[in-house]
Amino acid sequence: MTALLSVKDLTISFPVGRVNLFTGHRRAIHAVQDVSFDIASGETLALVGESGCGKTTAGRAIAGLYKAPKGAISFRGQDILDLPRASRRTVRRAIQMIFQDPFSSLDPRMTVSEILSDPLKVNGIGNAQEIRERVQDLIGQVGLPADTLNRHPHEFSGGQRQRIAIARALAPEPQIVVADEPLSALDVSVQSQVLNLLGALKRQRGLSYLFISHDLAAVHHIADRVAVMYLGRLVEIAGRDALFAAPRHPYTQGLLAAVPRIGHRRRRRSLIEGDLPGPLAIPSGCGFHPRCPLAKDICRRERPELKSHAGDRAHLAACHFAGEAL
Amino acid sequence: MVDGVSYTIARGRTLGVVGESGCGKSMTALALLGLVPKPAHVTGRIVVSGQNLSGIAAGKWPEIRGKRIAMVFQEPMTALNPGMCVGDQIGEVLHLHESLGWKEARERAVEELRLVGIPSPAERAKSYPHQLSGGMRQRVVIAMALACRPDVLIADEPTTALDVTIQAQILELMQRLQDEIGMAVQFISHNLAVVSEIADEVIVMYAGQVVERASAEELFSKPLHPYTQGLIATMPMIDNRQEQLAVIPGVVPHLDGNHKGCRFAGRCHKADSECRALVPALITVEPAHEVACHKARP
Amino acid sequence: MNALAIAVDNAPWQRRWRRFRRNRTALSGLYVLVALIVFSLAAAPLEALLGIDANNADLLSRFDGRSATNWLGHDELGRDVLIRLMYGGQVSLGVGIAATLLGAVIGISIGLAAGYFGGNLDALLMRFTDGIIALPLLPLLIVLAAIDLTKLGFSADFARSSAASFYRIVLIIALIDWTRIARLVRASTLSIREREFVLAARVSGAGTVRILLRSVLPNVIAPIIVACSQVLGSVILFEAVLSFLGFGIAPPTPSWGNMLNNAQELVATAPMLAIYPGLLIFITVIAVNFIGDGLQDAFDPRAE
Amino acid sequence: MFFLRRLLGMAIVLLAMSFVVYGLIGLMPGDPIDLMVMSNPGITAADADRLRALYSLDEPLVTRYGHWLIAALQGDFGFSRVYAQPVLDIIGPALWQTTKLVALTLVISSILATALGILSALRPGGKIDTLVSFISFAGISLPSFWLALILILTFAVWLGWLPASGMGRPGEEGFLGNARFLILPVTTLVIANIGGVTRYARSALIETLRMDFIRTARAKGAREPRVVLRHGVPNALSSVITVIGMNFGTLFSGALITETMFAQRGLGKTIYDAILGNDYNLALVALLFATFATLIGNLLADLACAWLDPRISVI
Repeated sequence: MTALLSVKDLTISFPVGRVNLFTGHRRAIHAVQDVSFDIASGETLALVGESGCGKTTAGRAIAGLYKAPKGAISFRGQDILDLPRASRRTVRRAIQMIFQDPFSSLDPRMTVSEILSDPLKVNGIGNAQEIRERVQDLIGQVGLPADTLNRHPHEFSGGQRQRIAIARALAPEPQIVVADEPLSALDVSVQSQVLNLLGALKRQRGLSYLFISHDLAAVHHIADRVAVMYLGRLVEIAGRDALFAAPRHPYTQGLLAAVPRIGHRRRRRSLIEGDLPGPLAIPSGCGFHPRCPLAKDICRRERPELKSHAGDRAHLAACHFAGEAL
Repeated sequence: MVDGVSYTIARGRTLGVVGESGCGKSMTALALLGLVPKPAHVTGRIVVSGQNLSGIAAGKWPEIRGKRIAMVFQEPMTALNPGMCVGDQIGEVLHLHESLGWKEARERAVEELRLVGIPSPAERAKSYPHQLSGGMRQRVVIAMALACRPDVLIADEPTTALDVTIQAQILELMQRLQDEIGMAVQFISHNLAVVSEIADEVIVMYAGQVVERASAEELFSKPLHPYTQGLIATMPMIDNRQEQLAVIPGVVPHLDGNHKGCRFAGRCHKADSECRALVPALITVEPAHEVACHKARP
Repeated sequence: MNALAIAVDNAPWQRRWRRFRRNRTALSGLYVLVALIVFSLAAAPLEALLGIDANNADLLSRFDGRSATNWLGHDELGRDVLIRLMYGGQVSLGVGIAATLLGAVIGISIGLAAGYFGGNLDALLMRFTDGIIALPLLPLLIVLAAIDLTKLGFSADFARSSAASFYRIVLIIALIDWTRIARLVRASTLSIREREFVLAARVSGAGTVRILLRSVLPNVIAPIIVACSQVLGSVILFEAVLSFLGFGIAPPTPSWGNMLNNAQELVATAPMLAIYPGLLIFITVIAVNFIGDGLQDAFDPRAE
Repeated sequence: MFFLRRLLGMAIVLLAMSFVVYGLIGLMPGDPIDLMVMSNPGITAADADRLRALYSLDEPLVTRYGHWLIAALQGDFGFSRVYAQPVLDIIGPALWQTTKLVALTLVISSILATALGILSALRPGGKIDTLVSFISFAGISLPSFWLALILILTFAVWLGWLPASGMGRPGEEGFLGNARFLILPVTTLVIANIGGVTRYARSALIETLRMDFIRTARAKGAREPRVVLRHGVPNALSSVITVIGMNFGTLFSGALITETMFAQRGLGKTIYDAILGNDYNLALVALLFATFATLIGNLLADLACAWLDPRISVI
């Protein structure tokens, strides 16, 4: 199976602070470093990790929000970072995005109808009549009544707004949707509505998702494969069941143990000590070693490669000890 | 906004308060500290270790806050004074309530920092909040709240702003401190799983009212209120994956003064004309299990 | 044309107007300002009605008191004080509004560019803006106002005309009053730019110009209006002081500032000549500032 | 590093300022040689051309500026045309006079404004707040030259309590006698300056009192005065000082007006008189000194902020 989207050695850095008077350079933090993964057609890949691990940055880069990241992102085998201006828009159309906060992601000054038709107009899809029909069709698909269209975002609740945001992402007929923490700003009782909607749209349209989340229960529900990030790097990637049943990286293990679950009272849940280091003080060797219960000398010196261990070729982990018996 | 909420917490026990944003769970907590913002007002009784706090003079509240009842807030980023070193912020509580001199108060502050598991506490005491990570700051807030060994600790979404691994550390810390100090804890959260792990007893709030109350085990294994049942069913579970999640239709209603009947009736699949006309009372249906639902009677 | 029905959302403006109306000082500021504008515009009609010529110096009636046709008496050259105050109002308000609008155009362009494109451009533009704010501006304005226009290639006739003094003062005040607007627009743009709806527009393929005009500008209109109303007061004061010092509106065209210039030396003999124009400046500026303060509260995003 | 960068920034501003003003002065009415010709009819056209060459006035602007800059960097700022003295000899006492005026104003208005701001912020919308708001708006909106005029009219002309102008003669009446000359100018400047700072202090404190850590302080059991004075005010103060720092330029502009109105020979009046009297070199150098003083004021304010607010680092 060829990948629909292929990300290779993606690296994104941001300059911080001021220009050094002597060298003329600014310090840079690497928000994302050497991240590689594929997404197949119709597949959901979840990108998980804690705040500051680079998952949102990676998602935004794939949606085209950063100028010239390093590495390669290809869609259907075509490198989209290096497209001629003319064809950029048509290729880019295939990758759309849903944002975290539906209170900030809808322009308060536009009606829902304008919000949904804007992407169509920008991409030159259809005439006025066709746009009107498309917009009505879209709002129905996300389960909102047609009279929604003439109203403004502030008249809706968070869950309804997130549906509108999903409809907007679907407007240019994308094949991949980057969903950046689409649930975290919603009330608990409406999260499942949105999760179900995302699942239904995937089945109906054969969509692929890059589902970015820190909520491992939601990830377990929606993802086919899961990639775990720590300090800008991928530390483990595997099929959902393999990852949840038998995590190989100690960070993934700690993360899973820390997830609160109903009915598990007063157990030992924190396997990971200490705090996340700041982005300007990334540790040597394996970035996780200062917090790792298994860390040995080699972890401080050498950065472990992301590779398969113990036979499972679809299960990669970046740990010197991932091959050993758990 | 909040209406007819009653509960008790025993020393050394944890009461979990669950509900969605706007259900009134934070307002209930502020009422316990006499900090409800104007123009809201509080009626009813608040009793701590036998002392009735309701109706005490406004000038007496500062003697209660931080000494008898203390609070941990959601956002450790903003809950600390950015212009004061953390040692002084902890010392201030001791200075206020135990009439310690500043020097003594600072020394005690270092001890408190050690208690909440902050490495090299003597140096950290001189740090300012912006020099600490989110998890460290929340530890400082906890140290501040517990410095005078209060009878009651109110924790309002204390781990919501934190990452899961840090959340796990803070939850363990709070349980250890409760074992050592023995205060009663009121733990407020929208996260059912967190509450199920930490609470002994749980109340569920919806739109300003308590709809169900039971021991944690009982509540999560045998929820009786349709709202509680719905909340649990909508959660994706790692241990038990389902293709399709249950949903609670609709949205939380905006409250106006003249609402009739059960506040959940508009979203409830069991609701009938009785539910829309009559407010259900919170009644005991099983030993130590109360529910406010016309349809949940045994 | 894509003729999708566009429903204009008037609701936020109505809410803001309601909040503004509730602020009594702001509302009275608005009434006073409207009254002052009417007062200024009534100059020519009243002059015709009373049958006098306010520019006509009549040394025989110097400092004469009030009369049926000269309601506030005569100045040191025997001209009618009231009509000159009214014409002066036209000039002072005209300069104020024109210089504020011109400054707003500069400020909005610089603020939008700095806020939206960020990076080194932002750093450069804001360093420049802060540099200007930090300068002692009055002496600099005096230097600018003292420039001999004939040395810039204008004809001597134009350089001496009252139109030239009007345009010049508008231009030089605009050169320095844009800084506050630029800073505010930049700050708003910076926060709008990171809002997710702008990111969403970029993901859907919208170009920079479209985003700036359709997503960013409409969302920074409110702070622009507030900033302009707050700048207007200081602009009127700048005009007054420059005219007073003899570097602004050139006599015999009256402005409240240059009327005070003549009155200064006569303050002991004819104090009212000094009191009237100053009082009008004070009332105008305080009205404008009350309006600005009311707008700021009414447009506060926290109240939305 | 911070210092280096700030000093570099100041140097750039001064350099840019001097070049711009130098260029603008070439556009001012009257040409130094023409003025000489006017005052001395014996100079012929040929003499005038020779003089022009002597003073390098026939060279392009940039060259002339370069010469001026090199001389200035060596401490030679040239002569005043009107006073026929080195400009530094004139600027020295003027700078001292202005510094006295500005420093007094700054101390009085900062203390008053902060106090008024705190009083207002305690009960936004209350009686005190309304009164203080009105006073501050009046202060912001008063044309200071008119205010000066009214003060002269009231206290010097009508009541005769205070001198209308001048600065007293040194040694004649002693320090207190001289101080009488400062009362009206300082009052004018304080009234003009106090409104803006008060408004700012008020809104900064209201903003601070809305923050979460204020609620934390109350939850600790701190009483209201302590909450405001120990937790609110220190956190609002650094932004108030920033504004005071940014106001130095405005304050100097105000000083120019009051010095002119009260005939005190400070730096502002020196610039004003120099421009009126075509004494352009004096105007240029005095303006540069005024700018330099303003920038120093800015820098001091920033240092004070860093000292007050641990989040701002100077290193």
